[in-house]
Amino acid sequence: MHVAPFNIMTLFNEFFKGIVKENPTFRLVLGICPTLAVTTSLDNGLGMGVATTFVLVFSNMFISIVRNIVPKKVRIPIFIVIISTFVTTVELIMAAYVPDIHEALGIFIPLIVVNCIIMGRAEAFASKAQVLPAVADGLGMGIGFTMAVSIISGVREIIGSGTILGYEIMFSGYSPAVIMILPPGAFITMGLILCFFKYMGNLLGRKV
Amino acid sequence: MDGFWPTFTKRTLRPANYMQEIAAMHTEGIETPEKVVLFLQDFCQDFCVKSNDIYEVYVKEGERVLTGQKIGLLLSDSKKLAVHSSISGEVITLGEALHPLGWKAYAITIKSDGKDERAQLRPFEGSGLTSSKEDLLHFLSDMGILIDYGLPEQVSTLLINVTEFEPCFSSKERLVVEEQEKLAKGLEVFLKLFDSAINTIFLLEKRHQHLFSNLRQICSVIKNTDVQVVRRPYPVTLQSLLRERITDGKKTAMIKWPNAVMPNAVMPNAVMIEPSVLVSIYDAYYKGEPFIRQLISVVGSAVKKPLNLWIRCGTTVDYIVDRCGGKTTNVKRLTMGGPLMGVPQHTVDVPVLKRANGISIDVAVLFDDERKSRVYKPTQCIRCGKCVDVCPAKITPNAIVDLIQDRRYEEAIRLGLFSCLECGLCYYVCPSILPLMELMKMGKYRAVGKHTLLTYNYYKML
Amino acid sequence: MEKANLLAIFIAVMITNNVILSQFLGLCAYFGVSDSLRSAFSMGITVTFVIVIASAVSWFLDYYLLIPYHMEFLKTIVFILVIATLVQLIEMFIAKNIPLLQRMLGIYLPLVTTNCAVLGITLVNSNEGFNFIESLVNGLGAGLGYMLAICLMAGIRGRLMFAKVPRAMQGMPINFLIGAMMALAFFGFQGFLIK
Amino acid sequence: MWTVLVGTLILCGCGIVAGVTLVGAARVFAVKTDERVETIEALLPGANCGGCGNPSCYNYAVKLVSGEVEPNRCVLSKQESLQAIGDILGIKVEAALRRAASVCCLGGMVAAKQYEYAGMPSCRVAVLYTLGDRQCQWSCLGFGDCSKMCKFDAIYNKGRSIPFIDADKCTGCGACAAVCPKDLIKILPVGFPYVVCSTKERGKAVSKECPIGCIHCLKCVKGCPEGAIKEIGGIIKIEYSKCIQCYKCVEECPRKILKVLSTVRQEEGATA
Amino acid sequence: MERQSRNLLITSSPPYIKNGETVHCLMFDVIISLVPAALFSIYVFGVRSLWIIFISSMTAVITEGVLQLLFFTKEFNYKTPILSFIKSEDITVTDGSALVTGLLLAFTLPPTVPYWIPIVGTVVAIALGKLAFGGLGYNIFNPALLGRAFLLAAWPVYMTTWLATINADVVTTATPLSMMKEDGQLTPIINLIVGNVSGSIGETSVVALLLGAAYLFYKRTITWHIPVSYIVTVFVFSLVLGMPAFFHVFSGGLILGAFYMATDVVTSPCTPKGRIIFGCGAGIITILIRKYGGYPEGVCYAILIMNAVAPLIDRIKR
Repeated sequence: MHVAPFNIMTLFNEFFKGIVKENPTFRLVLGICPTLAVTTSLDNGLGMGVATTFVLVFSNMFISIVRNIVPKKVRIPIFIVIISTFVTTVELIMAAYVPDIHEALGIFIPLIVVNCIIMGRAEAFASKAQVLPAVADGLGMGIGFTMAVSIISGVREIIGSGTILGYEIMFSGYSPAVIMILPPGAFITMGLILCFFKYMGNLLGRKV
Repeated sequence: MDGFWPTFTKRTLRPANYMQEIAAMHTEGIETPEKVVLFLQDFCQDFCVKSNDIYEVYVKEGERVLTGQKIGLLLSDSKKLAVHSSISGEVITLGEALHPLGWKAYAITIKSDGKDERAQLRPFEGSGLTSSKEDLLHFLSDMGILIDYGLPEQVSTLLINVTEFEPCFSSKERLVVEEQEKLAKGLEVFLKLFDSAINTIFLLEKRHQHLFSNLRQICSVIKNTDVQVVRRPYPVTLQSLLRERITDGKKTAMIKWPNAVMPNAVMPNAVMIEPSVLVSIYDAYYKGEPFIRQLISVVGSAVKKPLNLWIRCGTTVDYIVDRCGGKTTNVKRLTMGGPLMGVPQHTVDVPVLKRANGISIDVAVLFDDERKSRVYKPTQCIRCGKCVDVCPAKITPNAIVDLIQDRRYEEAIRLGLFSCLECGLCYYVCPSILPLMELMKMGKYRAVGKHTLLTYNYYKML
Repeated sequence: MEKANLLAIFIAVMITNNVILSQFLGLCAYFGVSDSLRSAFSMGITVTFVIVIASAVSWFLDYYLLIPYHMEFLKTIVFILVIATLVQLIEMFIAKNIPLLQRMLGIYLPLVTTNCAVLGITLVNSNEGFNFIESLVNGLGAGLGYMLAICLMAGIRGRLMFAKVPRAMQGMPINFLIGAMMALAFFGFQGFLIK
Repeated sequence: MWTVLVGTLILCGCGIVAGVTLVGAARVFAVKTDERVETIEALLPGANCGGCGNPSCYNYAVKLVSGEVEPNRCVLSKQESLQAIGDILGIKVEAALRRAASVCCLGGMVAAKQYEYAGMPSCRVAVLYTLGDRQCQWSCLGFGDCSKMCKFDAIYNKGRSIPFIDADKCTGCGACAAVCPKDLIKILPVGFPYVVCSTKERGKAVSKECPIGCIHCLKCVKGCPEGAIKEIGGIIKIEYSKCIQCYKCVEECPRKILKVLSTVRQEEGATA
Repeated sequence: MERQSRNLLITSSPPYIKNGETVHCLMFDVIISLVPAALFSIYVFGVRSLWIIFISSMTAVITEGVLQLLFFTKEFNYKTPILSFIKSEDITVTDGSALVTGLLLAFTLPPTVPYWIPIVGTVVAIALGKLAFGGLGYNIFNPALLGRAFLLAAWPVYMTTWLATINADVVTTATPLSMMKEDGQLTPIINLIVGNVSGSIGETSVVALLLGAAYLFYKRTITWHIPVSYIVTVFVFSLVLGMPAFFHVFSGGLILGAFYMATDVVTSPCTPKGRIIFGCGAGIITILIRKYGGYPEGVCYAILIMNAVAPLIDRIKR
């Protein structure tokens, strides 16, 4: 089984690959439910991203720690329990300190449990790697996810309500396209951004 | 830019009877051609191109033959069919020649001596055969007329297809008008093949109402016979489909039955024949004349005037072109069998397709010049469903073609690929100009197995 | 009154606030499994089945265990445990007793574990304070809405198989656009039955 | 304190109940499955190319486990993964010859026409009419049905031409060969000579149809020191088990019809 | 080598005759049939509606042309765009389908919208609704209706401000359907038929629309299945639910939708039975939305939903 050797360069690699090369949202298209559901405004998106990153880092860490004592057959239930513990923690923290974001995200905070990114990283990486790489991976993936969510929510907020983080930024007389903060807008934004990434990928791939 | 700007004319879903003038044309006989090519490996146009491998030759190169002399025998599993010389003259070559259906096949080429001397005629009466079914069948196949479904025991209905599917032919119409007597007597003989009294139905198109009285007269002579006026003409390929159901149960498992094709007429055990077969049967039974002549229609823009012609079997096309006042160099497209379902030819040296089988097609020859043989460029399907509306077999050509292009033949068969009659109407109406019928044909070969086409091919490339 | 309320819940969760098109639950499987009508239908049935059972079981746990002891913050963990166990159980049961169904649903059952629709609906049931019958109806409506959306998607993707979709649009981007358009079409039901 | 205790109790209770139920259920509903299939499937490339004769990699893995087929049937796998599969199955794996597709037609659009084809630009359709518009029955029709099949971009047409095969990218999966209506594409071992013409005619009959076709002079047959080349039924066949790669036949051929199948891109032939 | 002295015949697939109908014909037939309704709207709502129709159709054609040039031509040369536009075989903007989409979209807009609304709507309709799927023949949803649904969701205020007809005294008013929904006020049937009511540009006059539809039936561009089953279902179902049936048939965009939108060949089922199911489904959804939904008008959404169902109908009923 592949075990990443302890090396500062590999750590950086694990960290950065999640941001660009294997960006969980744009490249692997994982965990789309929260990505689409909560990105009606940038602060919601950021909140979701930070919460997911927190869960990712800690669950990766713990799973990596317990990876050798967990029997193979029951690993998934145990991973889920570990993840949901951290999710509950995050939920309680958010309810205490940022209640309005907690309110806005609604059931999508507990639903971080079933976010494919976290389960996927736990299964594909953390259960096979040492603690530090696993943390680096979780952090990278989390930041990649946060970036993706911020981009989507930024676009949706600018077009859909003409604001960014609540400040008016569009020219006067701009009438916001309400559809962008409604469900179809989420699908359209995501589809077009994915299309853009794929188009750029094709373009770059052809040159190389 | 034809078809670019809209015109206010109404678009038809079926080709109108273009070239009306040929309908009034009386049939003409053709004098003996200089040479005829008679195949000993014959094919019938069917779902697949089939050939018989075994044949017997009764003549040698350089030998002199008489008109109507038996010169060979075609054999396949259980069927045999005699081939007769259609002119008198000298056998010049024995060997491969190009068959109108595209392959090279073993043929006898006879050069005419211009005398047209007849061999002895052998009508049924004097042949010493008993009047049993087997003997009659044997007699007919010896005369070059093949009843392809053998001894039709299960057949309960006989359909005689007087409808003209191809838009520009009128040979059947002329046959009914001019040879009414022969039709009636030929039918009488044909019915002797069946054990019990069976129903005979003449299928007549609405636009051919004027033939109704002629057919009624035939009906008054023969029992259990009726004329039915139908809305749509039936393509000749429906015959093969019906025959397939009688003779080969296994193969028909692949065919989704076009139950809506003929609302009243399709019974489980119906077979269909062309009226011209009855005329040939009359000639053979009463006069003893073997199958050596056939009626064809010649139309097209490269021909000076359209004609209905009686020709000798095996006449080559270039002779007919000359006879109809055309120039072979003007011919840009040659089709054997009409503008909807014909077989494209790539040279004018081929003989006219022989209508030897009881089920085969009525032949017409279509010449086009450069102007008429323009090719449209296909665009993509817009799913207008016009092909579905016109399809006589009630299948969905657009969906099937999609599946074929995706190589999902199983699903295509489930949607009724094999009940496609290859009538060409889908292409006729398609606004996207997709060659639907061509693709269906390709799909049939590929669905049966990649090498079907090649194994039926004379060259046997495998 | 009671019946009208149930109908309103059912219609709301099935069509007006369709679980996929408006609540964004269970999108991974929605895009992943909708490539053929057969598998989409199987997935729809599986999800419906699991959601209904999970709604029932989680309602009992919620009502008799968590609420009396004020342990609502443990909802997430308990519910996901229940769902994971349930899916495993169903899978084993089907594998043993109904092999035909197993062949049809086999690969989709594990997918249901991580399907947010199941957990989402149980959480909604609990948050909204639905009673037992309401929970069941909510679960059934959600499952059927899921099935509706995924079957429509499968039909559309079956047709798209023959389309010349531009290269950059192929795969996920076009799926998202179809999702957008279906969501747009389902907008027509907004305010449905609400008087 | 009370909260922590109750919470822990509830969680443990749930966990224990769930665990016990699952263990019990696993006992009751035990069904035997072979784990090796999954492991082997993970080792296979997962391209589902069909090169091994199975519809998908999964089916191939099932057959491997049941011992019906040899592991070296997979043309895409690297040697290491083949070895790993062999280790799992406990059998020894021999290296497979690297194979690539090659079009066995040299003339193509150079061959004389017999009619103007104006139908659908697809080989499979064009072949319905007298096996295509060329006089030579064994000529490539060049509409590129095969290149549309390739999953690896290894085969492509330039307009209407004989397809070019990039043997580097070619995996020898045979998708192109399956679609060719004339069977002109063959999957042959790389580094061996092969005959780039499929005609069964000989001598003048060939020259009339195609100026560069094989005229069956049989110099290659005579020139082969191992007797690996034979003419069977009008086709020149090379027995690759006997071939020692001396390339004498390639030198002997007066029309340069025998070529060596190399991993270098085949040079571009004549186009229409 | 190729030029031989022998006369080479041309060989292609057997049907050698065609009824001469092409995609251009179908599309231009639709355009011709839309002319009476367009003229009527210009007469009733003034030049403004002419401008909206013009902007919308021009944007549609330009969008389709530019996008096809950029993304659909195989060898696009940036230096000579016009040359590659003419030379390319992949550009099908001349088939008139974009024009139809633009026209139909304009027909569904209120005459009061600002001029940028049709531009945005048409770009969305053509780019997302049609070209993203690969162009004409592959789109799943009717592009024009998609554009309208997008606009209605994005800018509901602009999309629901209506202009009164020239005969009325007031400038802005409500459509018959919203008057019905909000106040229960019935508009006289004769006004609905002639078109003396407020509404979208092209949907008001039943007479003008039926005139165009008659032309389409004469040319066999559309079949009877969808319009008849749609309208009959709306009539019967509204009677069943106790609503004024004639009012519902003639009001709103039902006639426009039934004859021009639902019959869009690409997005409707291609078998007769399937078309009838399609029409019935659309009719039921229309009435359900009008009776129970939040919107006064349901034709647009009903057809869009049935568009999504059409592939399934095709799968089952072929």
